Amino acid sequence: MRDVAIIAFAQLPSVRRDVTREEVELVQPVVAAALAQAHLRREDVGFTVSGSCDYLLGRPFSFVMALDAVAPWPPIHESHVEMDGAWALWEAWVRLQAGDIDTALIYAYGKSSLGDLPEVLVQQLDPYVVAPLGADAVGLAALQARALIDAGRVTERGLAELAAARRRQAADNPCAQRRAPRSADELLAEPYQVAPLRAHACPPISDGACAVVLAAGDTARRLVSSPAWIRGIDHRIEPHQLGMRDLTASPSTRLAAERAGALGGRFDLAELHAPFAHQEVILRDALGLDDGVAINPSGGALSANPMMVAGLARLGEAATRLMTGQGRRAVAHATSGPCLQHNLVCVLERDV
Amino acid sequence: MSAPPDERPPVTVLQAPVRLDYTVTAGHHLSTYLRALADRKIVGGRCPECHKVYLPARGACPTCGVPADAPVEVADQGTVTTFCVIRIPFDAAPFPPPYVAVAILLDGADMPIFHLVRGIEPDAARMGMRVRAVWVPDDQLGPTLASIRWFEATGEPDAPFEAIASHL
Amino acid sequence: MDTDVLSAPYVLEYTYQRSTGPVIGRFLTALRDARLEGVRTSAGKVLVPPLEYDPETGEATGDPVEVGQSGTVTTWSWVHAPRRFHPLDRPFAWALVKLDGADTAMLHAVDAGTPTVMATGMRVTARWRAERTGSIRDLECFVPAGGASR
Amino acid sequence: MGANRCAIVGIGQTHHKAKRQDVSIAGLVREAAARALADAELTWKDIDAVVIGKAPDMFEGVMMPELYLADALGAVGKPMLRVHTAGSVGGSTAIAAAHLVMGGVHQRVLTVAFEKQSESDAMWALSPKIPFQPQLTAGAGGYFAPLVRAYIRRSGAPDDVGLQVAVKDRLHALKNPYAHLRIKGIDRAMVADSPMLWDPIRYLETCPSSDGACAMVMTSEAIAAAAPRPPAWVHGLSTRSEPVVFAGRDQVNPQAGRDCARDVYTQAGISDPRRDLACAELYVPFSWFEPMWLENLGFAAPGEGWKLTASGATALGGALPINPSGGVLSSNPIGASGMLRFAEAAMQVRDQAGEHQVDGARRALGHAYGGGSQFFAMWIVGRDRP
Repeated sequence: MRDVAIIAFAQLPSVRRDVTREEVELVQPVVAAALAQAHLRREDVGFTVSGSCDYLLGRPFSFVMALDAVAPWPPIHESHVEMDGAWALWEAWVRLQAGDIDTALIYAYGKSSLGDLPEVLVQQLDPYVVAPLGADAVGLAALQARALIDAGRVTERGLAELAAARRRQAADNPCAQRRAPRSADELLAEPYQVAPLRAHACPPISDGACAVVLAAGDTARRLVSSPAWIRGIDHRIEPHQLGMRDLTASPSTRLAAERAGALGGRFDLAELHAPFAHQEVILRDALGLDDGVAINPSGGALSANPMMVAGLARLGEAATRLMTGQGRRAVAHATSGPCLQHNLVCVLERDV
Repeated sequence: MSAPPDERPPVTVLQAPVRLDYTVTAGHHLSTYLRALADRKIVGGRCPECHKVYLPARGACPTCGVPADAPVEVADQGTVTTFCVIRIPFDAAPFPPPYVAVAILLDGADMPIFHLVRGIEPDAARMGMRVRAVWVPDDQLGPTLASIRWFEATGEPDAPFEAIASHL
Repeated sequence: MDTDVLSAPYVLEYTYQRSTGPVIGRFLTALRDARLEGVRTSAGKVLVPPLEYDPETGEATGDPVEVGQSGTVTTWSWVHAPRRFHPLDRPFAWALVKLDGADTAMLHAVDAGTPTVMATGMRVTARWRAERTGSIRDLECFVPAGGASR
Repeated sequence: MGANRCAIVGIGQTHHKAKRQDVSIAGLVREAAARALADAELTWKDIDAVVIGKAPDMFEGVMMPELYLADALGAVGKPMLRVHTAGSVGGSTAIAAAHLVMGGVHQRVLTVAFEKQSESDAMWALSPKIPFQPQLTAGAGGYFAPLVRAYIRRSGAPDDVGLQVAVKDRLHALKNPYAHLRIKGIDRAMVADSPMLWDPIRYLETCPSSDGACAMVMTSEAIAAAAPRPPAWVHGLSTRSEPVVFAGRDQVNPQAGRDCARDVYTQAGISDPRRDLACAELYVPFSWFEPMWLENLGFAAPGEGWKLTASGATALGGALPINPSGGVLSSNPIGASGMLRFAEAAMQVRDQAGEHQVDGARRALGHAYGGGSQFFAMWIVGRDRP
């Protein structure tokens, strides 16, 4: 495989509701900032690809107007996935493997505040026998949390302690949304959203955007001093119906990790896209991460969860930490679908 | 507990009602444009790099990538660049067909807006036709493009094709 | 909130006409008859609800299999404040229920009154609507076996 | 182009109809995918990755349907990607899949594109009433009719060229058993007498609304060596996008289309597309777009596209058959329409097109566009290994 690296990452601070900015205005500043970090002019980008979802905004073709943020003139080589931006990054990484272009720009945006996100996410489910039940994402995640508790792998207090730790880490991340420190005891005093999940074990609803620049080989070395090299990247999907899966495990994460070369190695840090606290436990186990790995130093998706952005942001957060010398090797993960149906794993490394 | 089998034909179609409630926001630039319409003004934004005037102002100039939002008021009259006569009934249609939907390059703007022309026979619509806005009465003005009821012919001579050729 | 910014409600509303295909159609027809059916895969597993294609092999699934009206809760969650589109308008449980004779679990609601009644491994049984149209909601919910039925 | 060659070894499509009420969404995509696998003589287990495309999710009311369709496409345990680039998506999806092979990432890739428009109503799904967004047009026709008028004005074309395309593509469709519209006795008078919808576009000059799917299996050169039938080889492929509106934008002859065509011609070593290509499948949803795209793609000089159409050269049997399958005017499952163009081009060079085969076709162009004539995806496929 050709050497490809993340060389820039920019994101907006996630907020519960951003009313002043339309999609294009969410994207324009992060694209401008990422290109500036990469020392690239927009006309020098070889391939552009974005991730977003019409249903968050309730209208078709929402990605069309957002494209203005990259000023695609003269016309650009471009694609769009109706997925989290992490999969847009995968498409870009694949595109760079062909060898004829050296740089790619990836951006993602999500404005969950316009609709009622739990209701919107019902539309993701099997349209014949599940969506008509109105099974919302928190209710389904709570089934998974219960299964994990029943299996003795986590407790409600454990989830609160995990959430409290993420808040402490998020305090250092100006883009995180939940930054106020809370003790586990305070968090345990919250009422249930859907038992056994309290608010702290569920993600916030966020508006946000982020952008990443990839570059290959010598181009990456020329543009920035410490590229975060993608040593492996892979993703795998599982059956859709929850009743056909072992909800306490993530075999697709495990398989993607194996293909990406993430099993058995040493990592300094991990950015795991675990919107629900218990999912972090499942992912940590699937990836075989031990206590020596700093998990979600950014605060993770429990601290900010802009839909279609949060997965790409995990890759960007991990890369940024390597590029700024906070570690040499990282694993980043993104998820899609109910209860971790579809998982992407990326191994990042900086030159010593 | 089982009921006796049904005499109805087997199920082949599932009615699946969906209702999602959103609160749509217009964003800063679109809101500014719409609020100006309530004052019978058409206000766009100029790009600091290419100097083109967009209606409404843009968070990103589509060709330059920087905000195109230096406020500029443009005229409420302009030139029809192209049009189509809609002869098909349509749920969101403002009038029974036929009616004329036009792209209008307002004087002072660099990209057309879409609206309707009334007061002419559909067959009399022309590219290059000069038109002006017909505003609703003061008490019906609001932050919406509907503050302009439609456009009507000014009676001026048509603009030459060259004037609109680069806006098609 | 920026008061300069206009906002307005917007409702995205539509009734989709979903052609079901033979496998899902047969399941919905059985529900209308207050029966629960699954399908058998080539490996002999019974999938409930039925899938047209076996996730394990990608192959088309086989014959329909009627399964029991009762089953075992494999996991559950408790909804304190039902939403407008939920199956029940009072607090209830979401549960994955492995019906007797099935190899996979089905998602539905359990009308248990209080979460203290709920437990993984508990037995539940189907409660049907009187008016049935051929929908997963013809099965109103499950109830704890031997009690709590209205 | 990539370091690795990409071969199309399996092609499948559904019978396209206004309402495929006999199948679920899964059943529809499955039908095309199973045919593509059968053509390649491969099984679900042989596939390494799945790339799926479709237009807006609101057509079917299923958000991110790849999640629900993973089971039906044998994708469990595999990578799955969902592409959406408006009307060009079928082409963009095939290109994303081809890059998986060309980048050496996977060896056997299944790509599928679909739309099941009968689940809802295209007019509703494309033009919901959204606050602050003016609704003065009526669906896609209301958007594109002014562009057609501008083309007629600019080129001086006689106003019956659109009729000619509408008849020609429907005559081609009569040779294609999968086509949705197969209008017996179609002729110029029938089109001319059909209702004017979005003047100057008549009813029979527009595409239908269809349920349908298309699928292809693409493999590396090593795998293609064992393929049961001759593959189509990718000789060139690319995309170009430009903004939907900007001051001075030429929407009739968009630069993105011209640039994309130039890119694929360069990759394929083509200097004169009219001479070097046996036929082309162009995304023509309204009849007048044939002459418009002939100019945009360099088959004719600006202002001359209608002359090529009027000469009869673009009919089967002519010098440059355009849309031998019957095109989008005869079948339009929106999300699949672009992939159908790509697949038909591949069928032609595989000598697989049956009654609508162009004799001896060695190289063909597949073309798709979307949005406000702003997203373009194209490939050139050939009988010979590049």
